[in-house]
Order: sequence, then C-alpha cells, then structure tokens
Amino acid sequence: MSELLLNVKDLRTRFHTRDGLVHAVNGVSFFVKEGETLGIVGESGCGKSVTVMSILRLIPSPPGEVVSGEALYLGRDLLKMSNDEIRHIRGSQLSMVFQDPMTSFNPVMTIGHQVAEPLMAHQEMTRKQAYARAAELLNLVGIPNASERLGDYPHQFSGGMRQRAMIAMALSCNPPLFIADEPSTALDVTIQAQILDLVKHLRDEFGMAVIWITHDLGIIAGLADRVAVMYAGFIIEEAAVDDLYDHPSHPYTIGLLGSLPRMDESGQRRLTSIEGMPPVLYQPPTECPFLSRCTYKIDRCSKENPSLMPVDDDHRAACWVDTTTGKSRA
Amino acid sequence: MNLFAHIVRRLLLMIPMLIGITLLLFIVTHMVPTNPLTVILPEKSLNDPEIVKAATIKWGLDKPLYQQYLIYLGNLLHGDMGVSFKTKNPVTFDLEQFLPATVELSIASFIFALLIGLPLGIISALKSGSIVDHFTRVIALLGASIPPFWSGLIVLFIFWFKLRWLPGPGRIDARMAAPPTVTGSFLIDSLLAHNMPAFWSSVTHLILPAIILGWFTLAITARITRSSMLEVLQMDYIRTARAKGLTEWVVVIFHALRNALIPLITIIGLAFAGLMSGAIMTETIFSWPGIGRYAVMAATNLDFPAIMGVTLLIAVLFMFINLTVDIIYTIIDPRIREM
Amino acid sequence: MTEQTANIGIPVISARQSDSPTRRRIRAVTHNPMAMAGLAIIIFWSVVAIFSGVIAPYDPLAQNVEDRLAAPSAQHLFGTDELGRDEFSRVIYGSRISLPVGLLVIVFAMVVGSLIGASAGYVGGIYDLLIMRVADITLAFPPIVLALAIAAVLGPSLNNALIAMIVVWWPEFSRLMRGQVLSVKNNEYVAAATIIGISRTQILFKHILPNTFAPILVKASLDAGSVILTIAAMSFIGLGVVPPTPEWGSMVSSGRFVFYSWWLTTFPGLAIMTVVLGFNFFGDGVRDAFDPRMLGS
Amino acid sequence: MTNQILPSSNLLRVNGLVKHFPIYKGFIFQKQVGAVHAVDNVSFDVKRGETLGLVGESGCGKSTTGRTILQFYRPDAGHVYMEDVDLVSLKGEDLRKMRRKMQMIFQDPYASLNPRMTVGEIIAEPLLAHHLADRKEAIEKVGSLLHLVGLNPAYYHRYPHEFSGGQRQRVGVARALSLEPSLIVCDEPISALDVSIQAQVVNLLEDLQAQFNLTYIFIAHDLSMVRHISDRVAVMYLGVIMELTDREELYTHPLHPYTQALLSAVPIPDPKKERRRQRIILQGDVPSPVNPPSGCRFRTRCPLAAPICAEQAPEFREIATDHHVACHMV
Repeated sequence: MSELLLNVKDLRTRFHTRDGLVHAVNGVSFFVKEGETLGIVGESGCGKSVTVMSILRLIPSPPGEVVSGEALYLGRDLLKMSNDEIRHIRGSQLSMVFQDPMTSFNPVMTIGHQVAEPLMAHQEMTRKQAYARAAELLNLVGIPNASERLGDYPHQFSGGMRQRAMIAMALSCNPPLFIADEPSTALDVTIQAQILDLVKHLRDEFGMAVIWITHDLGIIAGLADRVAVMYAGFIIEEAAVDDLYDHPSHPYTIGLLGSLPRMDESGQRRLTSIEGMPPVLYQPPTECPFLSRCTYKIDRCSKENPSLMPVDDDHRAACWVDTTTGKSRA
Repeated sequence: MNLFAHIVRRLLLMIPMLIGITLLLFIVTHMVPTNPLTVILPEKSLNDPEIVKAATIKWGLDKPLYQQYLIYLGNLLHGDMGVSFKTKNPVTFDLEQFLPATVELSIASFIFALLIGLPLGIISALKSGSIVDHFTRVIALLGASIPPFWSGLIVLFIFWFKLRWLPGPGRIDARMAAPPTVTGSFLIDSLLAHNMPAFWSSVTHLILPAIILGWFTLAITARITRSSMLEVLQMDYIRTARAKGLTEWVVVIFHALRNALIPLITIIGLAFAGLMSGAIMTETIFSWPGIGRYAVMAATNLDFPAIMGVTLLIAVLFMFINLTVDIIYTIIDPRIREM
Repeated sequence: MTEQTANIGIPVISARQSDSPTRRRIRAVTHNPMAMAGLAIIIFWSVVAIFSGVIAPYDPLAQNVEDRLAAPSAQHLFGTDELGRDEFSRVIYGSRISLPVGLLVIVFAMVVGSLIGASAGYVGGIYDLLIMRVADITLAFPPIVLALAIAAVLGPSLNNALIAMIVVWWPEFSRLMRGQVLSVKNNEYVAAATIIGISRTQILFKHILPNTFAPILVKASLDAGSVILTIAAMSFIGLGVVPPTPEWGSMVSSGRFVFYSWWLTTFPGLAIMTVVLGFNFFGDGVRDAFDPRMLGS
Repeated sequence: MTNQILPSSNLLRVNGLVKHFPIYKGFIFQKQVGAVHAVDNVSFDVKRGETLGLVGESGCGKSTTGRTILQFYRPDAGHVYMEDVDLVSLKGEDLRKMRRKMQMIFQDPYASLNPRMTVGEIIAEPLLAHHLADRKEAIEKVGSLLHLVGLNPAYYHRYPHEFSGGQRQRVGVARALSLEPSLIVCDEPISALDVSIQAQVVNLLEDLQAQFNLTYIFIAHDLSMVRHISDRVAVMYLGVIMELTDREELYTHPLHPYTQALLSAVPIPDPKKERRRQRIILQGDVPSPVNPPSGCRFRTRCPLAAPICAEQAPEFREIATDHHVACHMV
C-alpha cells in the first residue's frame, strides 16, 4: 500500500462576480497516493481547474476566495501554510502545467531562463548550473538541439514544443506530484499523442503521482488509475478507471459516456444527449444540481442534494438512485 | 533580427513624412488672407508702393506658391529656415538659443513624472481598490484637468509671492550671470564652471516649472502603469511564474513589469506631445526662455518664418521621440524583432 | 470551453441580463458613480450657462472705475478686476463660451473624423492610403502647437480657434474609426452576412457601422475635457477668445498681470478645472462602462 | 441513406480548387513576398443528401476549402459546380442569388452572431434580403424555425448574449435553414461546445438532414464525431486531400500513412482498449504552409518516406472503388 501524498477534504471556493457570488467548488474531497494517476473529468465551468488552483493557492483573490477545507500534502495543510512555505512547495513538490502553451510562457523571456527559474529558486543552483540542467531537461522532453535553443523566445517554439518545454519546467525539481490542467486540449491530435506519450513515459521513469484534469474521457481512459467526475463544483462520481467506464453509476457520467461518439464503433447509433446545460450556482443547491437534466430522478432528488455514497468497493457516486435498477438507493 | 536595418528603414520612412509636414505647414501659413507684409513693414511704409514692391521681392512673395514652397524646401535643406520677422535673426539661430532651456525643463519634468508615476502605478495595480489606488486615480484625473497656466500661477503665488520659499520666474537669479554655455543646461554648465551659487539658483528655479510641467506626464504614467500592470497580472504566464514558486517580488518586477512597460512606452512617447503643449504654457508663466515661449511669441506676432520653424522643430522632435520608442520596443519585445 | 472567463473558468452567461447591448451600456454608465458625478458637474455648469442672466448679479462688461481690484466681499463675491468688473458675473458668463465651444469642437471632430475614417477603412486602396497619410502628418504635431500655428495665421478669434481645433482633432477619430471598421469587418458575423447573401451596403450599415461606435463615443467623452482645456489655453495665450468677452482662459491671463489680486486668477481657473474634471469623470466612467471586459461576452 | 442515392446525383463538384493567401511586406510600397498555400488542387464530389466529412489538423486548409466553395474567398484556380452552375464564374447579383442554395454554420457561436441584433432579426435577415417573405411572414417563419431547432419561439426579441453556446449554435442553424438551402457547410460547428452539448447539436443536425434531405460538408478535427456523422470522409493535410473514401472503409482500412497515424492518435474512452492500442507517434510538427515540402507534403513526418516522395507529388488516385489516396507507397 503506497502512501497518501495529497488528501483534500471538503474544499470550498467561491468567486465574487458582477452577477453575485458563484459557488465554484462545493465541498470537494479526494486523495492521491504516491505514484498514482488521478483523472479529474468535467465540462467547462465544473470547477475542476479551480479545485487544483485552490490547492496550490493560485486563485486570484479578489475575486476568488477559498472558504474552507483542508489540503494535506504529506500531512501538512497547504491552505494554512505561510506564503513563503507554500511558495517553496510550488514548483518543487507540486508542479503544474496549464492548458494553453501559447500564453503560459512569458513572451519577453527566453525559454531557457524560464525553464531554469525553478532550479534557481528551489535548488539554489547558480545560473550556469541551472541553464545546463535546463538544456538536459529540454533534451529529455524531446526538444532537438536543446542547448542551442535555450536562448530562443517562446514565439519561436511551436505549440507542441512549448508544451514540452512547459513539462520540462514543471519536472525540473523532480516533484512527487505533477498536476496537468488540460495540457493537450489546445493541441492537434497528433501533437496531443506526442505529449500523452511523453507524460506517460516520464511518469513511469520518475514514479511521480499525476493529477490530470481534462474534459476528454478518451484521454483519461488511457492514462488514469482512478477517475473523479465533477459537475457544478461537486465530485459526483469517483471510481477506479475500469470500473467507471464499465459501470458508470451517476446519471451524468452515464449520459456523458453515451453522448460521446466512438471511433472504434461502427454503425450510426444515435448519441444520447443530455438536454439543458450545467447550472451556475449562485446559492449552494438544496437539490441535486443535476436534477433538471436527469432522466432517472425521483422525489428525493429535489429535496436533498446527495453526497458521495459507496456503490461498490472503491466506487462512490452522489446519486439517490441506483441507476442499474432505477430504484432509490437508500 | 536586424535592428540596424530596421532603424535605417524607419529613418527612410521619415523622409516622406517630413515632406508632408513641411507641405502642411506651408499650406497653413500661406493660404490665409493675412498679408505678411503688414507684419514685416512698419505701418507707415505700407502706403509706399516702392517699399512694398521691394519687400515683396525681397521676401519672395511675388513668386507662385509652389515656387515659394520649393525655395522654402531648398533653403530648409541648407539649414535655412528664413529670418524671423520679429527678432530679425535667422530662425535657426533663434531656435538654437531657445531649445536647450526646453530640453532641460522637459528632462527634469520627465524624471519627476517617472520617479513618482511609475511606483504609484505599480502599487495601485498590486493593491487595486486600496487607498493608494484611489489616491492615484485622483492624481491622474487632476493631472488631466488642471490647466497648467493656472496651476503655475497658483504655485508661484503661494511658494514665491507669499511664502518666499522658492524663486520666481526665470532660469536663474536675475542678479547672476548665466554660466558659460557648454551644453546649454544651466545645471550642468554651472557645475562645469564650478559655480555653486549659480547651480543652486538654477536648481531652485527649475523646481516649480518642472513639477507643473511634469504633472500631466505623471498622471498619464501612473494611470497607464496601473492599467497595464493589472492586465499583465491577469496573464497566464504570471500564473505560471507563481506556480513555479517564484517570490512575489520576482513575479512582479521581472515577469510582470517588463511586459507592462511595452504599452507604457508608447504612451510615454505620446506624452511628449502633452509635454510640448504643457511647455508652451509653463514657459510662458515662468518666463522660461524655451521654444514653447518662442512659439507663443511667434504666434502672437504673426512671425511666419518663426512659426514655421518652431512648429517644424517640434514635429521633428516628436518624430524622433517616436522613433526612439520604436527602437526601445524592439529591444524589449522579442516578438517584434522578427518582423 | 468558451463559456468562461480567461483564468478561472466561471461561466459568465446567466439569465439575469435581458436587454440590448446598448441599454446594458447605458445602464452601466448610469450605475457608475464616477460617471454620474461627472454628469452632475456638467449639468450644473450647463444650468449656469443657460441661466447666466438670472444668476449673475452684474453685467459682466459693466466697468466701475471706483471699485477696481476690490477683494472678494459680500458685494462682489469673487472681487472685481482692473476695470472694476464683477468677477463673479464674468465667471458665470464664461460658462457660455467654454461649454458650447468644447462640445461643438468634439462633436464636429467626431462626426467629420469618423466619416472620413470609416470611408477609408471600408473603401481601402489608394484613398485609404492618402487619407491616412494626411492624418499621420497632422498627428505628427502636438495638437496645441498646430492649433496655435493655425489660429495665429487666421487671426485671434473664437471662430478661428474653433476651426483650428477641429483641424487638429479629426485625425485621431479617423484613425480610431478606420481601425474599428477594419476589425469589425473581420468579424465572423460579417462573414456570415456575406455568405447569407446580404448586399455590401446593407452589411456596412447594419453589421459594421453599428458595432464601431462604442470606442468613438468613449474617446469623445474622454477628449471633451482636453478640448475645453486647450481652448482655454489658446485664449490664455491670446489666440482664442479676445477681451472683453468673459472667457476663463483669457481672464486668467489678464489676472496674472495683477499678481497680488489672487482672486482674478483663482476663480476662473477653478471654473475651468471643475468643468474639465466633470468631463473627465464622465469620460472615465463611460470608458469603464464600455470596457468589453466589464460586459462579459 | 447513402446507398439509395444514385452515383450521378452530385449536388456539388469541386475541381482543382486552389486558394493561396498572399503575404505582403513593406510599409508604403507593398510587394508580395510569399503565399500561404491554404488549399492546393483539391477535387471531390458531394452527392445530394450525403454528409462529406472533411478532417485534418489545424492549418490543413479544411475551413478555407469550405469558405472557398461558398465563394467567400474567391479561388485562385479551379471550379466549383453547384447543381452544374460554376460558382467561380458568377459575380455580384448572380452570385448573391445563388447563395440561397448554400449556407454555412460557423465554428464560433459567439462571434458569428451580430451582438446588436435580436435573435429574431438575425434569423429573419436572410429571408428579407432575398425577398422571400415580407416582414410579417418573416416573423412567423422565424417562430417556426426557432421551434424547429429546439428553441422557444418567444426568444425572438432576445439578444445573442443571453444564450449559452449550444443555444446560440441552434440560432446559427436556424439562420442557415431559413433559406431552405440544399447544401450546408458546417465549419467545426461543435468544437467550441462542451461535450454534453455537442451531442445535442449533432443530433439536431442529423434530424434536420433527414427531414429536409440536406447535404452537409462537415468540417471537423474530431475524428470520432466525423466517423459518427459522415457518409464519406476526406482527410486533409497542408492544403491537400490525402485520402477520400467511404466512412467504414476509411476507419477500418486506412491506406494513407497520415490517416493511419491520425486515427491511432485519437484516444478511445475505453481503458481496456486503450491499454492494448499501439500508437503511431508522428515526429515533429506540421510544416509551415508558406513553404510546404516539395513532392508529398507529408513526407517530412512520414514513417514510409522514400526518395521519390521528395521529388514528385503523389497522384490522387482511385486505389479501390471509391477509395482515393495520394501516396506513392500504396
């Protein structure tokens, strides 16, 4: 049994917007073990990015605000650390790669400098050592002639190369936990395949744990050990990867899998669409947030918002209905 | 990247602009009903056809307009802007006399504006909504709303006339001789001449006009720094920098400020236009012998060669400032170098 | 993936907005305290200008040699000038020049400049090139310097100052409008209109022009203050409104020769400042309200 | 659906289509220094009532192809026959009248609707422009169109910003349908939408096609969705069609090495299958369309590249019945 690396409990994050208080993350709990890959899946606005940014304390405040919760990294609460302590954790223990490789690099600094920065900040390397290591890292992620390209600026790199460089930067301090926030979404399929291949390879080589955030159930299937599905700021289902795809238990997960066309499937099955759209929560819901789009709903769903409850070993879903029978779970 | 080629190309592009500028000036000053002879000649002589005819020929007023323009352009190429109707000096000579005072005043006011405006802008961006932020906003709005010809008079009234803390108009105490001209800046020249009393007098004379003139630039600087910093701080790469675990200081100064400077530099280039407008007022109030005051003298005396000369000089200065801005741009922003 | 703000992924769509973009913008302006404070100042001065005759206790031109350079008192709130004219009445009457003149210049420059800029942007080619070079050349001069030269040549008068200001101010609007037309022209909804088969004129008037005005209006409200300031400055120099007409800039100018009579410079100067501040407040608020980032998608 | 259509009943014939975008340099005297080879010699037919999928990675020219067919961009060479009328030869009013028969659904449901017009005005505009209805009839027609695409007819007076992405895309569909066109070019109509909304729009498009016997050119980068919706599929790379054939044939027997790599790169939402899959990882990035490689454009990344590929552009030939491939190696 490997050790618990990150344990998040009851995380809540809100945003103050012009239209009112938006409840973006509403009591999210999950954990990551050493060397394990956790996939967090959900559509835009479901709170998946906000969740990890809250843990790393990267939520701009105002307008954002982490209201409550714990994020224990090796037993220490990230949310209660001093600014200096969390800064030392970021980039060296928990490092993150973001969605858009085009905007995530500083346009007026060389790639080499930006990759070397965490090394200088966390490992007290000299500039020269850090640059030498940066070249090694860029080489590792498959950038040809890495040492000659240290002086290049981001605009001289293609999207795929920038994302490789991003990964190099994130891995520079050998972090035990690597967080990827849709790093391949902005890329073409063939480039995405390169990046996925690279991350899998590096993960196995360094034995790091990974949190992979995406809206793409296909990517998660090939990558994750466990999957958490988010909807309207809640985790609504959580299971081992095979279990989730074989026996999805929450109506939303079922609907999501049914709405995906599959490349390995012939015949024109009609896609099951989930009608309506996700809600924006200005109030913490007193009913199931999926209620209006749900085809399984029973009376209880409109009275009480279900929390995660066990469906099977290591498989939990936040639904009052047993979707295999259509009957109430309780 | 080829910065040199870029500069050369920009310089070449200035030639058609310069021709356009002279043409516009020429049209403006020649398409009007006012007869320049009424200014050149004493009133009595205007009735004497002989004198009028001689003057017409002397000033080239008998030739067709396009010829007058070509002559004017040809003269310009030889550094000849004509002779001022009023001072009877060559305009180029006059401008040489008046320019250094303006340069000294402008630089002083610019330093004042940047020293205060930049930090003010940065702090109000970092602490948006704070007291500093509101203070900056008020400063910025006042800077754009106070007429410099009025605030100049008010500060003179208070600090010179009432409190007697600072000297009145002029570049230097009237009882002192100006330091021998080397650079044209009284501050530097008096230091070179080891004339400390003259130096102090020059410094104290510079304070009020520099503040009044710099106020507008300060306002723009603070406001643009603020908005540009706010924008940059929202960028993905700032988030990346924070996620790397860099200190806030490094994030703000090295990652954010350098990007925020890019729009700021353009605005500062444009602020020069505001500076020239301000200089016209400020120099008038503070009896500052610069080109702003020369421009007012020329304009109020209908001194056409002088008007054309000083306007041309300001336009050319303006163009060079913009060229400098452009070059600084290419140095700061690597993306532009490729183009 | 698109229904979110840049960084944080909160959907901005909600059922709470339910009116046209124009009405939303107007509401954003009316809900902006800065803009409303500015508007209040502008309205205050407009009322003063309209009812000058009622408010002013004296004839602004009436001289009273015995009462020259009197300090402010109950009789003469702002004192009297070197000819014994009541300064308060003169400041009141001064509003009849600064406000309408400022508005006139800005409206003219905006209309003329926008028309020229829009046509240049839509027509393109040599016409565009020519217009924009003329604009560049005009913009190569700091506004007041060129205005000064023009006003000097035309001779000092209010009309000439007006003409000079419009000549100086149009190119900025042209440039802005041209840029707007070019960018709106590239919008997908313009492509959609073309593909639907809408005619070129219809596209210009229905799809392009209505979507270009916002920044023009913002600029006009931001610039109104500086136009008033510049006109006052020109009168101060003696190239705008000439005495004895009560105009604030020229009043400050004549006040500076009797330096110890501080009231002669102070009050007209304050008047200029408050009016300009009013317009700047308003312009600032309008800009905030029109900022696309404040409007959601 | 497909097999009921006679092979001769081509609605659209595209022949040797070329579109280059010139690149100019210089401030005053502009001269052409190159061109983006967006579409180079593209030919295909579209049968009445079928859906032709056009797939490829970003910058491959698929969208430009769509817009050049509709004469939004005028082609540099080639012909587009719509019901035997050569659109390329049409100008002005004649072309404007032909536009009735062919419409487009846009990628970005936000940018493609004029923010200052109400939804009703947007949908009624084409009717009025082509004098197909007077104002009163148009209002009525708009009501039924809104109903048809699944929106409340009462939304007539609402503005686009009041709708979600999926709803706006429905407005775009209603606008395209209002002229009762025979051909609709769908330019990535779902790529800006969330997963659960994509299925809604795709189902709508399929229903409408069945109801009105519409012909679609469906441009997309999502290969799973293209398999789902298309009858035949064309794969583009750097402005050239690499392979064109029947959907089943393409996905089960891809012949072109690019198609093979592309298909293998797409993740499948099935963990067990994902674990067994062998991926062809292409090296490097797509070359710039300003200077496309000589000969075969794919040769720089092709695992099968031989000397001939650099010398000669492969012919787009029919290898089996209705299976066209441009490759020297098959």
